[in-house]
Amino acid sequence: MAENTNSNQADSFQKQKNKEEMQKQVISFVLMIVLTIIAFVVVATGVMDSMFAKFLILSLALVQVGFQLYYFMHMKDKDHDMPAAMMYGGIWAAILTLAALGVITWW
Amino acid sequence: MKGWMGKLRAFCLLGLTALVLSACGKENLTALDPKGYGADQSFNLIILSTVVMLFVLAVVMIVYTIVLIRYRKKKGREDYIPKQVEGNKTLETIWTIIPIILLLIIAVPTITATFDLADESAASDSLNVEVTGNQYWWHFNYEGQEVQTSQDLYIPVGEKVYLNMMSSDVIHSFWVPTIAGKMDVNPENENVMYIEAQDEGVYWGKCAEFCGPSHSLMDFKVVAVSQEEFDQWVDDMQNVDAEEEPADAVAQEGQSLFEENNCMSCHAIGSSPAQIGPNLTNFGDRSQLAGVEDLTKENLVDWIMDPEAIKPGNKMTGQYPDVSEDEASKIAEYLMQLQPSDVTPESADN
Amino acid sequence: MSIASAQKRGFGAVLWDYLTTVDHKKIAHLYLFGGGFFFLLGGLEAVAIRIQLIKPENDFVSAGFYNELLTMHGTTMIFLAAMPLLLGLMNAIMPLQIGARDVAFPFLNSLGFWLFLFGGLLLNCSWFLGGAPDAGWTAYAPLSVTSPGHGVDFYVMGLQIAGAGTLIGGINFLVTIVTMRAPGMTYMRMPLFSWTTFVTSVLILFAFPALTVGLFLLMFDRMFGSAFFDVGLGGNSIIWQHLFWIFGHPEVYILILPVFGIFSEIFATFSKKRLFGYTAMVFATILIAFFGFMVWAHHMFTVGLGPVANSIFALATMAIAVPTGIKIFNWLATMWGGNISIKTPMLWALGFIPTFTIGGMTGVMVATVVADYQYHDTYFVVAHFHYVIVGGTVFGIFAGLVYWWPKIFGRLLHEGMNKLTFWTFFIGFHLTFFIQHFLGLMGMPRRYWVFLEGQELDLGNLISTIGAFFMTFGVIVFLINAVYAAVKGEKVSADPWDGRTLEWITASPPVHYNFKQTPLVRGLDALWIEKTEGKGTPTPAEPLGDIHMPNSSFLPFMMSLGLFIAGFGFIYQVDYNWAYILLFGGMAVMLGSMLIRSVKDDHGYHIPKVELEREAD
Amino acid sequence: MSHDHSLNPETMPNEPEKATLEGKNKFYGLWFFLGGETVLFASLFGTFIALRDSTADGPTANELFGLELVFIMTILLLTSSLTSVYAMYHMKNNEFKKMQLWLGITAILGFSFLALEIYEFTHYIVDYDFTFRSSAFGSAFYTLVGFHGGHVTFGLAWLIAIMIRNAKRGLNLYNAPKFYTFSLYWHFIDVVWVFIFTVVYLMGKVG
Ligand code: HEA
Ligand code: HEA
Ligand SMILES: [Cu+2]
Repeated sequence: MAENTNSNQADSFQKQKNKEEMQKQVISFVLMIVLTIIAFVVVATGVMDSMFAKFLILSLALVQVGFQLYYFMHMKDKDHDMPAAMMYGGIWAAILTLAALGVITWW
Repeated sequence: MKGWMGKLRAFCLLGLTALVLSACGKENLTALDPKGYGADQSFNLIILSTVVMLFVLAVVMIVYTIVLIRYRKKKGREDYIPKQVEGNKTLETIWTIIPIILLLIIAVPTITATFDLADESAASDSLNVEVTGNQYWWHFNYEGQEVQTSQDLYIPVGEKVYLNMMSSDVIHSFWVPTIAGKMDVNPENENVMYIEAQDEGVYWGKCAEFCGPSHSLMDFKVVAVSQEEFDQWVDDMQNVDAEEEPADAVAQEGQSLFEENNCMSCHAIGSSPAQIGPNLTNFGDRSQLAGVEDLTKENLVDWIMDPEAIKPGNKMTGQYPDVSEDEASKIAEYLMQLQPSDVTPESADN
Repeated sequence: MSIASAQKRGFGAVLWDYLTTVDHKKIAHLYLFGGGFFFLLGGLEAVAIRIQLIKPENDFVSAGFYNELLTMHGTTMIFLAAMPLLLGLMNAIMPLQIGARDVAFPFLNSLGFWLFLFGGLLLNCSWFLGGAPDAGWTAYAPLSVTSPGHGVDFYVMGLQIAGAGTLIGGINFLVTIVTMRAPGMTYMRMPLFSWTTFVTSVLILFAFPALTVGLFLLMFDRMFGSAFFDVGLGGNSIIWQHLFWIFGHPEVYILILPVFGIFSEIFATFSKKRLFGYTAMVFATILIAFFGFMVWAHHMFTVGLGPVANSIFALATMAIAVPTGIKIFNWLATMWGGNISIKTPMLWALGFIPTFTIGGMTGVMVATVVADYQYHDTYFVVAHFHYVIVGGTVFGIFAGLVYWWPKIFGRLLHEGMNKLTFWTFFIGFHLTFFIQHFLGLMGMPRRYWVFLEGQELDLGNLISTIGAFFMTFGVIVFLINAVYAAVKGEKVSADPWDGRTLEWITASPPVHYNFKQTPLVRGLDALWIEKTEGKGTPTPAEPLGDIHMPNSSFLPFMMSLGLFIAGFGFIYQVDYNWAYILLFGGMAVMLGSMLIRSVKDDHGYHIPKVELEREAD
Repeated sequence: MSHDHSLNPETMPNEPEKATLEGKNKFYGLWFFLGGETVLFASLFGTFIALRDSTADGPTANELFGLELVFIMTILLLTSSLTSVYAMYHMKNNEFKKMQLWLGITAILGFSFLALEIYEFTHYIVDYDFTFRSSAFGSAFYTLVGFHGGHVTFGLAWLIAIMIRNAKRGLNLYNAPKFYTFSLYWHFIDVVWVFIFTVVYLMGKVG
């Protein structure tokens, strides 16, 4: 078992598919970096009014997280319906929690 | 809206008289015999929702009884296999829709009343009292009046009084069942609620948020008096001279003992705002001692000697040197004579 | 190993077996014993509470001790009695119902149990170490932060550990249901108890993290001087209330949904009818769970959140009455036209309908904000939640125990004693709690150590206490019954109630691999279908072959023990430096065990086909 | 071991992480766990948001935070997410050595991130006297960011453990799910960080 060298290779068709997938992943990564840079630049330069800046950077974060979840973590794939369901459930509970703590703790 | 509610209430009352009468509770303590605006609002909803609920319960119980009588296993049919019914769209729709309608009947007046009781628009031209909850006593500061008092809250009858409530330690809750529902008293946010008593009298108040060992002993009173009496009371309270010496000698001794033992570092007499311990300006007029004991000299002596035995966990225990029974009795004499006004819980009760 | 050979083994061997077991059926036994033990403890605390309140200004217990009693009663009952008993029933039955040989993570399953047990023990150690927690089961800050002594610290550590166990259990059930259903067992063919197990686990998954965070904040404030709830440094105690109830309300549905499942099985079985409106029942369950997350602030109507928030939460709360009503009416419709036999499980189910309906009704009544200004924190609320928790969850646990006792232990309970338990408990229950509605409205707040003389609260409290004695009697009869069954109980066949679902095709109690061959499921009520349209038992979905089984392991016990020790370390490092030894030592035991687990491959073992053939039915 | 064959089949399936029931279970188990983690972090974020202005006369977010450091940390962590994708890519192609290499890079990036975070915290404590006990804001800040840091630490320990444990024996159906679930966990840490740098640092700067 330990000396197992596993020379068996995935077939070439699969390899090609994996490669295409990987290219998409790299593109998402580049986009994520770009979004990050935009967010930092907006804040560092202070070009925007603070309400708008907050809105913008939050939206950028959401898009970025979408990339992570759907591409890097494959939530877009067909066989991920249960994981997706549980993530949506978690996100739903998360939104409620955030709304409560953010809005109705001080009055 | 009101008229409709009123009629409904009258109707429901008929049905529920037996129920309510049989278990009404103590006057001016129970929530079932409301004598204030807020308590009225709550009571209307209690009655309305009870009636709707009794209706639902009746439906459930009728079906239940029929089922149990008709479909119990019978002799000779032990092995009967009933038809395996999957469901019935119509029926299922019916028992989805009807509850929704019933709930709406409750929901609409609920929301109306909720907004009504949260209305702060009249606050600026009403009497405002700053309420502070403390382990285990209540402090009342009449805003803009230079009147401070503890444990007994005097209000004019038939007037909206706004309470601006904060806690100095843990969370408490201000509850006078017969006049109004409760409202929490938090340490970080001020809560505003208004109360309005419809009849003169002394109403029992209780702390309703778990606040420590003596939570069950953190009672207070709301003393509702006529507007004239109230003005009189405010006047009397404003004219208290904290330095004034009592008339008889024992009480005078009591006063100096009171000062020697540093009681004033926590308590206050007059309108100064010290709030570590209750304000004692009208102590002799109080309805009760420590919120729960009869206000007698003997009880007061016991309290001064060992407050822990009466209210476990209170903040007075251990704050002053031991006093002898004799000293305690002199201090008690002094305190019992702090009776600045003729307007008292007793006078309000009659 | 068959039961017979198990009985021949010595006590030590049996003990070791249970300490290391990863078999879901044995873990179920452990949960039932652990939960049962804590139920008695919580019950004892309840009886002490009731004795204190038997007359005005009683001094049976001191104020401080009363607060400890009521806190531990609530905490113990909810976290250490009701939930573990339900998890025990789920463990025992759900894998059988979906035709699985095991759960997805047998090792984690056992870890979940030991964490619960050690968490519960840690919490209860507080009794002997300077006093139990005394800030209520809700532990509202700042009272819980300022509470002197270590009581609340034990609350924090105990619940944290037990809560981790519950979370693990929840994930385990979820994955089991997703990946291990027998062929043909589609989601919409799952028995309702399995469905409610699934939905309950979802609730556990999303609700417990909020409690975890809340407990961490409380722990940091108490043990490490942070300022989350310290108003002086800008803290805010309302955060605790939100976090607690974001967990707390889903928690009450965690307590009720499984018993909805149990009753659904019982009504169908004892009416000899298919569950009416199965699809609606499933969706109602999901809806309740969904709404369950949007209503928590109904515990906070008097906090001062403002009329808008209060109205929204009131509406959401009332909405839950609709799916719950669907369930009640579907159960009635299941019985309608049936051939009802009233054995004890059915008796509990029949007792549940009116009781829970009343509890639900008072639930809707407390949801009407302005009326709740009166009800809140009074005995009306105490009455409400005991009607749903005792009249729902506890009745359901009793029903489930009586119903599945043959499957779990292979013996029948004595029917006469069963009935005696039911009637005394049922009557005692209503005596205790019905009157409390009125006590609340007559001005009796909850968590009151004493009520005063002359407030017309005496009679009600006396009746209430007498009721509690009836309940005690019922519980004691049940205990005797359990012992009686173990010693003299009648051994039973695989299917004593003429059941409808797959657990009844396994032996009573089931062999440790559950099914020799995984059954093929052809529809809802898989067994019933075979009884009425087939050969009487499902066709196997696979040829007889080797069965893969997990190995037993002592590591879950060690990991939990490590945390248990570390818990003391956390609590006492505030006062003593030596406590760091416990803290780091305990953590080392836990992490070391984790490391061993991850480094040592554990592929399990196989039961060879020949052996299975030998163990003929 | 008798299962060697079943775990080392002639040709690796396309998704080795989900080829066995145990693998599938791990896959779902970890995903569901992440669903719960979402609520855990939401609770921490919510607490932070409620207390972000409660500085009690101590330093405020705007005074404390410097964007350069956070930017570097962000890039490190984002990149480590990509490198773990590369590792999974090689896992699917059954190229064990390359997978290990990319995992190694992931670990290095992770450690660098952690080092910077520790530096950041000491900086605040030493230079600003801003601690866990300074104010409610301080408590909330260290708790939220610290919980994330704790997750990173745990992830690194996990990664190192499975890398060493499997270094000699190569990829098989028994350990593929372990690598895969680790990568999921690691991505999730990144998801959380995206919100941290946005909500805590950037929004702290904006005010
Ligand atoms: C098993 C546990 C359980 C269950 C199932 C419920 C169910 C419900 N609960 Fe309860 N509740 C608790 C346990 C539970 N509760 C606990 C422990 C507390 C106190 C915690 C503490 O403070 O310590 C509490 C407190 C509590 C409060 C806070 C009270 C206060 O502190 O002031 C509220 C307020 O809205 C509430 C509401 C409800 C509602 C609306 C339901 C609904 O789900 C009920 C729905 C059911 C029905 C309505 C009956 C059947 C329906 C029909 C027959 C259809 C037709 C009906 C209508 C049209 C109305 N509950
Ligand atoms: C699952 C939850 C659950 C269950 C089952 C119960 C069951 C009972 N509860 Fe309790 N209760 C709560 C959850 C529960 N409760 C919660 C959450 C609170 C709020 C706490 C707080 O405010 O923080 C509360 C509060 C509470 C109060 C209010 C205290 C106060 O506010 O001051 C009261 C008072 O009557 C009470 C009574 C009872 C009674 C009589 C029972 C009975 O049904 C108990 C029946 C069981 C028995 C009677 C056991 C009998 C067994 C023995 C006596 C042992 C014999 C031993 C051997 C032979 C070894 N409970
Ligand atoms: Cu609730």
